[in-house]
Amino acid sequence: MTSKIMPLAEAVGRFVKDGHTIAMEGFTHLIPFAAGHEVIRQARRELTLVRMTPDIIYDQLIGMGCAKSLVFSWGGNPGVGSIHRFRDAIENGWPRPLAIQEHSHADMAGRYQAGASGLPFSVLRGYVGSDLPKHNPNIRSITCPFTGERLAATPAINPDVTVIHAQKADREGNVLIIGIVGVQKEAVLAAKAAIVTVEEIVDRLEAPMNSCVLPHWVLAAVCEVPYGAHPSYAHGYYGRDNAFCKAWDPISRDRDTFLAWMKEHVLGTKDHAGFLKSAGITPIGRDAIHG
Amino acid sequence: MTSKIMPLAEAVGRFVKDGHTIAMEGFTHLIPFAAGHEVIRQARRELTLVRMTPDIIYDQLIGMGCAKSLVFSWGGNPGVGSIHRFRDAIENGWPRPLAIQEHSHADMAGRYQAGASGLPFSVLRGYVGSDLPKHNPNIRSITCPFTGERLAATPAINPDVTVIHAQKADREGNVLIIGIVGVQKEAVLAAKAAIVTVEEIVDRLEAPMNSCVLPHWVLAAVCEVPYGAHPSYAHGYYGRDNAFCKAWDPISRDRDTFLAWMKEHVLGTKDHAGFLKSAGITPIGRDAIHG
Amino acid sequence: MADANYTSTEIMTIEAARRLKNGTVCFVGIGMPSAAANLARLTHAPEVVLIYESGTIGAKPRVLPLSIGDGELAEYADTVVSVPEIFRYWLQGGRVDVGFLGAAQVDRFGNINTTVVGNDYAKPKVRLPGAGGAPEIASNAKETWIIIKQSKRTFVPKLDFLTSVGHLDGGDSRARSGARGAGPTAVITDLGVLAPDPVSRELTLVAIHPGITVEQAVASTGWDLKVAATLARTAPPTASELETLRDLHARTAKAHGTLAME
Amino acid sequence: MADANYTSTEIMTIEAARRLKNGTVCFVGIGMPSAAANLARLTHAPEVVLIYESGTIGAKPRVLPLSIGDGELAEYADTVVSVPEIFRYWLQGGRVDVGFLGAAQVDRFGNINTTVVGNDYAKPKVRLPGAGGAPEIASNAKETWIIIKQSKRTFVPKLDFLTSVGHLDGGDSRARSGARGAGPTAVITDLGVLAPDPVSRELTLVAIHPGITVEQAVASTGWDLKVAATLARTAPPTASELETLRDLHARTAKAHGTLAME
Repeated sequence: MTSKIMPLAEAVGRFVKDGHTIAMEGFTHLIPFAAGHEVIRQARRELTLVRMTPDIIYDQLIGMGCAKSLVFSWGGNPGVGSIHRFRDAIENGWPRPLAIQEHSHADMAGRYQAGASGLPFSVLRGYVGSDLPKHNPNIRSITCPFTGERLAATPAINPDVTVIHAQKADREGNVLIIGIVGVQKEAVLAAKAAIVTVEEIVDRLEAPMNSCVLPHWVLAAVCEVPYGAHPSYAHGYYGRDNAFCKAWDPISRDRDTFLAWMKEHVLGTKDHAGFLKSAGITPIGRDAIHG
Repeated sequence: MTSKIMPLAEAVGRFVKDGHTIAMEGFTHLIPFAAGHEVIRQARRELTLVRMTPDIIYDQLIGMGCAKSLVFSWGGNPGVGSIHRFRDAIENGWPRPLAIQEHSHADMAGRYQAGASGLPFSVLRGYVGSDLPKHNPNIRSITCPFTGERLAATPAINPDVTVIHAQKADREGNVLIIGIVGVQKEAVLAAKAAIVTVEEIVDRLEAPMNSCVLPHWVLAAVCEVPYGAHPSYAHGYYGRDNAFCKAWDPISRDRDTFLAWMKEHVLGTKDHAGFLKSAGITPIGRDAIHG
Repeated sequence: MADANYTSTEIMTIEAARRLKNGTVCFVGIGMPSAAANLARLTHAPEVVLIYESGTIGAKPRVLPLSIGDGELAEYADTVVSVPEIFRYWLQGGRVDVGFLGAAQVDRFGNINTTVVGNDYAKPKVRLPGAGGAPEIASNAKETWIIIKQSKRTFVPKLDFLTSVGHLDGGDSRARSGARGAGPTAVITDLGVLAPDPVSRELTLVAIHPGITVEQAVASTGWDLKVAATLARTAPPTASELETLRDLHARTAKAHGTLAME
Repeated sequence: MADANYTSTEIMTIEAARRLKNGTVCFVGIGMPSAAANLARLTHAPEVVLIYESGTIGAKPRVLPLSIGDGELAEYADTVVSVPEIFRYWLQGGRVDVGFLGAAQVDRFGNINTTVVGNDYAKPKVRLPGAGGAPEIASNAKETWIIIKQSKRTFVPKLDFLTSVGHLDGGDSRARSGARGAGPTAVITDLGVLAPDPVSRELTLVAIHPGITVEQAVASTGWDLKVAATLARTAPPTASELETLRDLHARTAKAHGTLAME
């Protein structure tokens, strides 16, 4: 079998195409920042971006004009405030109008589950009394054939490509995720192709028996990208860079400041190591933290 | 808070009532044999028994007349052959007629999931072309509100009591399951009350972060019953007693032999330790096996 | 603030914490709900069960999480499950006693807006973060509590957007809607506590914090606020409550101020 | 058996094993499918991915499991997931290349009965174990293989009960039914191999094992068996195949004969 292990630039180049539906997942933990930057570097356009919690990386993708639409359930910079490029796109259509399809977390999680499960739709007890269904034609209802109850139904999500970050992979490309696992397994299994960036590639995965493992044969590409989740965190490797998250707020408030920062640190560098160096980021190493 | 830790006889006495719907789960691993014996000892009647894989313990419950009906997807003595009391009940109505509601594994698993999820029904791509829906009015169909596809729909399972066996609990009653976890978490969370027998109660659970843990507050009772899964196995504690499973075949073929065996070893003993001694069973201790 | 010994945020957090009983299963929103829930755990309710939507069950963070998915939550949890599981098996499965929420706006029936400010959804004046877990917390927990600073900006006569259901249009409209649970049973603010009228379900001021007047509460409400016939007065923070809360915030600031694992 | 050097079960198992390609994802039934799949893994297909319905993914048992959920399967798996997950995400999710099944009865279109013998479901002559995972394996795997000893008792003109779908009524009836995947592409027996006719989908004898005659196969079939124009002859077991299979069975017997962890 050909190896799934390849450089990130190659993975994005091969699998992420203009017009694709792309999900980058990671629930505050293990957010695939390095991969998002690579999509920006390779100037993908007309993307439909899917993510439960669009935060800084989606702010950057939106602000750089990669996205035509966004499917989400909560958009913000956790613990800090708004994401300004997201707001500017919705409120003012800059740099281009952004169509939104808005759900709740429970529903987004269920939609990924349906996608992973080969089902066309998901059922939930949700949205009771909420205005969200009025603005989202994908939130419909379904009647239980046994009790007659009406429940919400929404379509499965099956991204063209799902991108996640994980702690480690072995040399075959089997991936282990530890800690807050979010919706990553579902997002990967729902996708037509999945790219996983990892902190390190190891000889033996040493996965506990019932842990979250993604076998290599469900993945399209596995890329070793240390600190690839910065400024989010990788449990057991490094903590979240709260200072960066706070510093992002003023950078992203102003269009020109934002563009200058992205040009210098993302477009102006060739990979994640270059980005970290350019942006003056020194993540806390694994020795300094517990995990 | 009052402790959930109590003797098995007390747990069965308090929570398992005549006429209840009872699920005892464990997918070849961790089958709650000791608890099943206690239900037989306490002579519960008119039970609706639910289990994906009715095997020897359900053979015993059925043969002893505890059950009026059975909801299942595969009935047999794994690696050995038929379960004869189950067959005798279905084929000949002995000791009493047994109504059956028959599903597939995928469906039973989904029905428990719906029960655990607070949903009234489960959806699956199942039973295509099969005769099972003709004989089970609980297998219906539902139409996807997005694609128009027809899929199978079945009602949630919400047992009055679910009974499982696990490796260990801590003194608060938090339970850890390791290895083949089957449908146990779903069966417990779907139930109105759950009884868990465990190999041992320990000071600290030492559960890996993403392992299968059932917190004490979702359980009704936790009972320390060493070798409570015999003749099935408990990963890390003892292996399956294949000799017993093979020996069960001739014991259970004949009604009188079966009754005599049950009277001597189950009805004639007061607890699981007594049963093991009476039946001459010496499970392989944890030192003798890996895992 | 009448008493210089504590802030309005502190009394709000402390009063919310006091209401959490030991052993209660609480689905905790980030921010003020999380501060109150952890204060309860560190004071009178050591066995309160805290669930965060990131999948952490029985979380016992040493410092307050900055995000809903901080490593701190996982590190000291009884177990960590997936996000689909937390919503399906634990919230929708009916395992949550109290859903503890923040809000940008509430109306007189405890309905919540966290979506947009301005009445054109497609072209909002302010785009808020959105629903997150709240719509299903609000409709599946056995009851919900809302913690919010009270002002005419937050306590509005009509929501710009109904994100998460409270008592809907009042009366029995919530029950008829198919929502489960009792809905908002308490709204804890920096001025006092509101609870729904047993019949109309309109939020009624039932307690005020020390040094706060009814007039202040009325003036900080965007509708004609009803006041209970017998109004309770919140007990001032005890020295121990204040010390525990401040220690927690100090530890939190120290941890989050650095790049260390929070 | 024409050749005393191996049994009919051995050639059946070996011929089934040969068909499994390296890297194929195989959802494995217990018994003969498991023996064949593990033989493939121990010979030409070390990277075949074996999934058992007990939730073990990438199982690499050292001895054959006696049950579908032996500890052996978990111990040497890439990962162990729940039973709901294995059916939802992995089988129904479309991740399985080959569903490898046993059967009590098959008909000329590869439909399977594992439910009852006798045509009264409510009062069966013989109550069989039932469906297990087979109905959804048969309708969700990219293709299915059936391994079964061939006789008039097992190869029946009409099933007493259709448990798991094959090519249904032949022709395009399977495709129209909503079943996914190609259905049964091979039925491996102790006499030879059958494959569906490309148009009618009727099972056709395409290969016979060494020493077996077409007449034997016809005589062991409960319908008028079609025979391919060019009939292949199965290659006899190699010494290495036989030795590997027998070693596996010997290890298995040794392990299962004791009370040790199998």
